[in-house]
Amino acid sequence: MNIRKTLASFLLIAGIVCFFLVNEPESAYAMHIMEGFLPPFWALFWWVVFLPFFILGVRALIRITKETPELKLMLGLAGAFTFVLSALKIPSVTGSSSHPTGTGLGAILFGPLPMSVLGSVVLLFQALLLAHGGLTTLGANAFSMAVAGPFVGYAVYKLMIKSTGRQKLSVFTGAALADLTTYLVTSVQLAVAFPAADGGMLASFAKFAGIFAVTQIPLAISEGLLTVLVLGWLQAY
Amino acid sequence: MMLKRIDTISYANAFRGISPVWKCGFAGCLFILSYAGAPPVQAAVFGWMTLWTLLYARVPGKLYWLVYGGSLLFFAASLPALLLEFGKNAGTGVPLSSGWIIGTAGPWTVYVTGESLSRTAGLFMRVSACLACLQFVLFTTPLLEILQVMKKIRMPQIVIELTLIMYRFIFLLADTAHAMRTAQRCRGGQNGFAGGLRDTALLIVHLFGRTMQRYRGLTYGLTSRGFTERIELAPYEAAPVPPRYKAEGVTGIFMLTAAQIWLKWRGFA
Amino acid sequence: MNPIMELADVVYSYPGTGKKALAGLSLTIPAGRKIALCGHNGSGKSTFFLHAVGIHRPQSGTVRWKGAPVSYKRTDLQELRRQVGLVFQDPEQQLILGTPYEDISYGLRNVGVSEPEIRARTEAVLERMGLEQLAHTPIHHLSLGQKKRVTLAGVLVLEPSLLLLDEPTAYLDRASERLLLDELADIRQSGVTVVMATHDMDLAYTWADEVLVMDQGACLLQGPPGRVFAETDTIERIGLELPMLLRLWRSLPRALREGVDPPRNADAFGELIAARLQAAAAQS
Amino acid sequence: MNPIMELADVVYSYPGTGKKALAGLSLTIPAGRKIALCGHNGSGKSTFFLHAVGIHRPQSGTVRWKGAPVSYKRTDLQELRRQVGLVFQDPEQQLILGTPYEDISYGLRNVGVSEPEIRARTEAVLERMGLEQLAHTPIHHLSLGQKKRVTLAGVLVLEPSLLLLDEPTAYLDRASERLLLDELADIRQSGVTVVMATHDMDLAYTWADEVLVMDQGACLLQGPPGRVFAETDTIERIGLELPMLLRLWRSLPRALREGVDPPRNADAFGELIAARLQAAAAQS
Repeated sequence: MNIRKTLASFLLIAGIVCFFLVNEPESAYAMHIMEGFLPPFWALFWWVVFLPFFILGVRALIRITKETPELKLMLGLAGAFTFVLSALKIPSVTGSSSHPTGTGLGAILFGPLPMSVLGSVVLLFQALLLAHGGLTTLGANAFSMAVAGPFVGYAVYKLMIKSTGRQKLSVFTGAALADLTTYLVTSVQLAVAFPAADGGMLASFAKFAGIFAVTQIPLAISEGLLTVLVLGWLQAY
Repeated sequence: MMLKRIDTISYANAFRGISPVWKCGFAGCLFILSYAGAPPVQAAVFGWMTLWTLLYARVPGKLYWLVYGGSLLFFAASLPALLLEFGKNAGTGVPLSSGWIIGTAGPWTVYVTGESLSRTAGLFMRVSACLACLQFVLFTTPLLEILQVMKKIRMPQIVIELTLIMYRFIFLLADTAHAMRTAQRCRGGQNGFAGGLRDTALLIVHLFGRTMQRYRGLTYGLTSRGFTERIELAPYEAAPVPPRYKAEGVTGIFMLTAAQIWLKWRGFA
Repeated sequence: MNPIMELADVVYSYPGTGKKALAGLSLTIPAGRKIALCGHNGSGKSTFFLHAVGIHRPQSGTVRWKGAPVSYKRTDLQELRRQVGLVFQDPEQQLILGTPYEDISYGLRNVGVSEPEIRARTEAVLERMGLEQLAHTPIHHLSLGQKKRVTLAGVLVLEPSLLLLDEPTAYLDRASERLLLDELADIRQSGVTVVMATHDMDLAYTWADEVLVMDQGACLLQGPPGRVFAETDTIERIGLELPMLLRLWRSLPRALREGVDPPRNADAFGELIAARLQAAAAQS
Repeated sequence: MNPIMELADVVYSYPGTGKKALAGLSLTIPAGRKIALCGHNGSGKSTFFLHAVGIHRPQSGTVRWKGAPVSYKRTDLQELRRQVGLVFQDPEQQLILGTPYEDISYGLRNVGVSEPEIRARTEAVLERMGLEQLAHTPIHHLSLGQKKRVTLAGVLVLEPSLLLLDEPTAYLDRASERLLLDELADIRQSGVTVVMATHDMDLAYTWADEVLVMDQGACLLQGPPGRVFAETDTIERIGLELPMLLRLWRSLPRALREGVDPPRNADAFGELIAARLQAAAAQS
């Protein structure tokens, strides 16, 4: 029985590796927690944690669009821009390529609260138009990508620019940390949901972070550099 | 582009005409069953939903399995973390009652327990069942009709409006980005790490400029059409669900629920 | 000839630019005609259109609509925009909802028409424009020609009395162009005044009752095509070209052309020459 | 007539679509000529261009460049793209840097030319195209015609031996169109093969040495303009229009046309008719 199970797992891994090789995954977004992955309690828990930010964001948007209704069009286009941004391929220091999260750039351009709404709609689109991430896990993904990432990125950026005054360095750190925070939070979400038999949540966090956050460091660096280039040119524009 | 392929199918499947509220409600019930059910029930949900999508809605199988496989990448990536346990090689505390040692590294023993194996197998079943439900919605319901469902469940108006505008423009902006990237490649760009990073940054800047240009244009365009404050959706019109599907849906959900209760009662789950 | 819209000495420059987009533009749009508006990119055609629907407000000078100066009060503007339909060059700029059916009903919903009437009028206009088949296809699946027809339908459903078209045939292939022109011919039947901004001198020459030539924010020439294109010097000085038909006509021996108006389409051209030849043969 | 590029039975469909964008396309681009590529939107013209620069790879069939099949190795592709210059229809797609000077040097920098040479070549091409005055003007301040010239300059600076132009005159006003065509004439002097995809049958008829007609991913007709446009049935079946000059010529009385090749421009048209009339007068 157990041997059959092991065999089954290995077959599954082999199958997925083959899938990887045959279909060049045009989207290595594999980084959002997939549909059905979180146990019911945690799926619900992260929805509850995410909702207050969402509601605050919606209220902020209603306030600013009441005064100038045209801003709705701007925000909608900004959201579409963010979606397309997250679908671009960027080269990584390690030679492979991946997708930017765009949360750092978005937070610096549009502010963190609007980003929590725009980011969650982007995630909804990724779930409903691409099957990246999922509906039950949308709360968890939105918390890591649309709340934690933008807020940390924005705070770091603001703090650094106040203390050092160096624009480029602040942008780089903000964007790279926004990206990294997103994946650290994802790792925490997975760790608390799947504690290790040996060492509990901490050990589990080490394992998940090893897969989802440490591998992300080169990409976070790429995204930081990219954001610096983009903002530099935008200001010159 | 995957985005366009899925979007196109969502408008061109045999279930296009069926009420989106019914489809989403149906998928919702099965989501709950996938979460609450035991592995046999989850397997049944997976098989049944796949049947609906592939056979009844006539979604191309190749695309269906491609999306399914693509989503499983996340599961595959987490397998090491789910299965492997690391224990300090003290020689005493390693609970090997139901596991195998894979190897040792320094003071660490790497092993797999039967418990984590069955947990992972269970997770695989749940993930598959849930994915089948998601894919049913994804392939059979156009996003514009999902908006009607969102309106029904009282999503704030602003979110619906933003979703609407975003959906209207993602294809346009994605095409623009793709075209710019092609032009860069034609001119020898997108070469190496530094070049790739620079060209992508240029592309983003340009795309941002184009987006803001679109914003100005759209403001004029909509103002000339009398845009005031709200962008109203057309009122929802329910299309009837063919009785044959209604019957199968309701019967199936009852049978699966009954099976789950029976399994629970017999102590299997 | 009662004018439906008149501009007198309108001056306008876009914020942040020194250059005047409109430099004392005066022109008259006679009611019930087909008017072609010719000029280069940047000659002020689009800026004029944005004044006509009250999106821009003249910095000096006046815009008159059906005899009265345009009022820029909110409700009056809403009414003006219902009566003056503007179709932009780029359909993406104007389409907002997901499908032709929804998008066409958008304008009606802004005006506050009742739902049953919205439905009836939308369906009628879809049928008239031959778009029924596409009514529920998402807009991003349509071709450019189809999108242009949807924007036109979205404006027509409001039953405007003045229709402004900015380069309606730009980027269209001939088949789509002909389809669009046929639809415009139908619209004209119902008495709507149509103004079309275009680069295509051949089109302006054969299609219009009246041609307006703009350059550098002012109107240089206005009149029937024959008279406007007779002003060869002005046309060439501002770098516009004469219609091909007219150039060919001019290349004919003078004797052949004397005493007749130049033909306005290919068939008339052939017939005219045949007639002149017979006449010449009979004389000699 | 040695071909610079040949396609044999090329089949290509975009991923996820059932329809074939190229359905067994076979054609030959003879070196050193001016070739017009005609066809509707969606007839496969742009897809062919993307094959010519190796962005798309045929699913079956072959593309040959200067006699040898195209190699899809990275370095070989870089070299192919230096020799085959593609100018897109929409300059916004192609212009990526802030000023004409920077944008034109972009391609050279990718090829790895030394900085002093980049500067010299960029300045030379700017002068040649009459863009020196605009060299450091931000691109978004340029007019469409100017932008098109910048994209052309950015491709020419690499000294390609084959130049592909996708609808170069679309939406240009006549003055800018003439400027662009004059520049193309200069380029042709230096022996570059030029292929122009266009909707404008009048342009194809007067400009090209050779006309290719594409429909539904295949090449239906290829030959000198006179011969291609003589195939009236095929041209009309696929919904293209005959050039205006030819339509007018055909509308003339048969006696007048007999025994001569149709004229290829307005002046020739006039002269021909004058000559025929004199001949007729002398006879009678």
